[in-house]
Amino acid sequence: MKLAVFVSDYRMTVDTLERLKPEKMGIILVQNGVYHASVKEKGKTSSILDSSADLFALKEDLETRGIDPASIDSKVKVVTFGDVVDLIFNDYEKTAWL
Amino acid sequence: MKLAVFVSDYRMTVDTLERLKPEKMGIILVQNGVYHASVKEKGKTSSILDSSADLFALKEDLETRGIDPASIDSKVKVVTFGDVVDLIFNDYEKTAWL
Amino acid sequence: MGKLTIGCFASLVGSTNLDFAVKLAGAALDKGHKVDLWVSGNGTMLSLQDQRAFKDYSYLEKPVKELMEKGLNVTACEACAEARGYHDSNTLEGVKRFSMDWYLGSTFDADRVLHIGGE
Amino acid sequence: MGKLTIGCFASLVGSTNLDFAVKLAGAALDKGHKVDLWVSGNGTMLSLQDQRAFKDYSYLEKPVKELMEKGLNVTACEACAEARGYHDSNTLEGVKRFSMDWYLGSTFDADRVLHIGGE
Amino acid sequence: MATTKLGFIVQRPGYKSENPKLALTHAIASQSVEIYLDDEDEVTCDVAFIGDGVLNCIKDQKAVENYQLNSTESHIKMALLCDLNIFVCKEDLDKYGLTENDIVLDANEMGGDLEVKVVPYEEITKMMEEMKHLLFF
Amino acid sequence: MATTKLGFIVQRPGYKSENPKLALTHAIASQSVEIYLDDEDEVTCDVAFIGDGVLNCIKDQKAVENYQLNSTESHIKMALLCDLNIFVCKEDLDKYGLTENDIVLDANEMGGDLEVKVVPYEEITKMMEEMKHLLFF
Repeated sequence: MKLAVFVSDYRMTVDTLERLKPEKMGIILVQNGVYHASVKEKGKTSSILDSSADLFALKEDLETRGIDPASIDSKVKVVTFGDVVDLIFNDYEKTAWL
Repeated sequence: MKLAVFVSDYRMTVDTLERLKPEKMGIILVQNGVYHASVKEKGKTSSILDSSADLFALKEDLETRGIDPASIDSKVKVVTFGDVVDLIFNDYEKTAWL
Repeated sequence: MGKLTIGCFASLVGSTNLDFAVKLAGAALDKGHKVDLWVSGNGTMLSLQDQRAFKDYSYLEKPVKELMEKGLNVTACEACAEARGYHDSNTLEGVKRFSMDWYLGSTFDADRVLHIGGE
Repeated sequence: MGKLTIGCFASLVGSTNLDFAVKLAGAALDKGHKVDLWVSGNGTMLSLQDQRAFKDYSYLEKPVKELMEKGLNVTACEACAEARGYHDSNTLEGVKRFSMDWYLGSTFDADRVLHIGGE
Repeated sequence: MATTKLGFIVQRPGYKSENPKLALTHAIASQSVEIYLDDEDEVTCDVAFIGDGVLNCIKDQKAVENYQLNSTESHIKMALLCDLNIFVCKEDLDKYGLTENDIVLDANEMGGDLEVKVVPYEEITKMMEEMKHLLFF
Repeated sequence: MATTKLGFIVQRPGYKSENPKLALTHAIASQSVEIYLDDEDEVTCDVAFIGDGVLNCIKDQKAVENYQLNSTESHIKMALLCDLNIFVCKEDLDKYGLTENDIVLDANEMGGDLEVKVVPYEEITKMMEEMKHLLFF
């Protein structure tokens, strides 16, 4: 299965993400999920960035929170709403909003 | 300060509770917060039960979730809505809903 | 006897935040306290008239009306309500609508304030 | 070109869940996809007519109307709406109201489904 | 004739938000979806409780008595009556020290035959693979 | 003449729920509360950002551009213009590696004099002790 997972929170209250083991996974950081791409706690980046999944963060949601898209972790690709549509249709088969 | 703290979630997304150091504290478990009084994870009770605060859990919210009030941890006193009113007015001066 | 001001901001019908606020208000009134209830944010949905009673959804119109008869003072944040399409014309009878300063005014002489924020 | 069915359940005005759903729907329509948007739970607040535009609150009535002109199909859960006091008579023009089976029906021939649940 | 399979995954406890309940009511709505479909086409729904979502399955929920609200328990029973597959993750029950004695298992008293399936997480992964679309609550 | 002091504590990031914004708009409403009070009585509001709440203070929030929504940043500036005390927990900024350069500090461009106070958590504890009522967001 090819799965696009949307992460919309910074503090996650579910442990689903680490349990999903699809053949191909993309993690799309949206809303407060975008902090995973930019914020370090005590110098450490979010454990989500250690994932082997392809990582994306929504430009609009970064900017809304005062985060310069150019400043985020290099593992994460900045995407627009249009890009998200293409990811959903072209690169993955199913979606999960955690 | 005498503070009554309401905990309404099982997975807390804030670290405020452990940082509050009032002279006197009561923790009132309500809504999904009542799981702290009853659920063990891998045999371990919730760390909230290690607090030196006085602990209370709302009877109605225990029952709603299928938890027998008689079965909860002995550190936690079962209270009704009426008891909560008395706690707020008689035992504490300020409240915090986390 | 004292005065309790409750503010309820987070509000999901079907969650129990508004239910909790209403039940606590009832318990405080029963003990002879004066109670002000301020609903803001999505909590303003409490103020819309003509909600239908289903057993699958919280139905607070009836208990709120009963508590208002016992003296419960309910006020909804006017801007929060208007933004959602709740207007004067479709507000539950007896519920007042004011600006946010009403809530602060209510806390002035309150003995206790319970602010239900959360998420 | 495909069909995308979006379901939006959690909805806080002022959060960006409904905003996100509406913007994603717009982006998909712009790329020539067909889009169904199902709002249930508190998401049904999208369907109430006559919401006032303030810069402090999400104001989706206008963008939703524009997207409906471009073909966006918006349906609100009838029971969820009724429970909140949103009736046929105060539903935003163009928004349909059906039972929950409509959402499942929409997924039948959808190429992709994005279900926005969460909290 | 075609079938679209939906997988509903409930990962949070109930009552805080409506979502766990709405997962069940939407899944149950598959019983009447044919009015939107051609003859013999159908949409089926499997429901899985994982993580803290398994707390929804604890039995004897007194939601009507305390909040005049139908319990999640009653919705699980209704789903069983409609012959929906309901999976509960065994590892997560174990984590909480919950057994089959503690959870809703059947709707026998309402005349239902189907039982809740307590299964290893691996089976739920398999279910997710088989579904056309996934809906996480 | 009496004063009731309220302490607003913002402990979560913005935009997910309206609450951080409503904390500020309610605190700002202290400017007009006198219509409900006797002469010379007043209600004052101090606002403190702690924990993940400090993320609300990051500057250059483009919420209007992206969501046609006033930013939390603009509300913080408005609160400063109204001479409200705004505290930001220094330990939490440090935890995130944020400095005063990264956050909203003043509303100079709108003619405000007051600045955000970056203070140790201990000062925020002291503020909480002094307030008559606390409101956590």
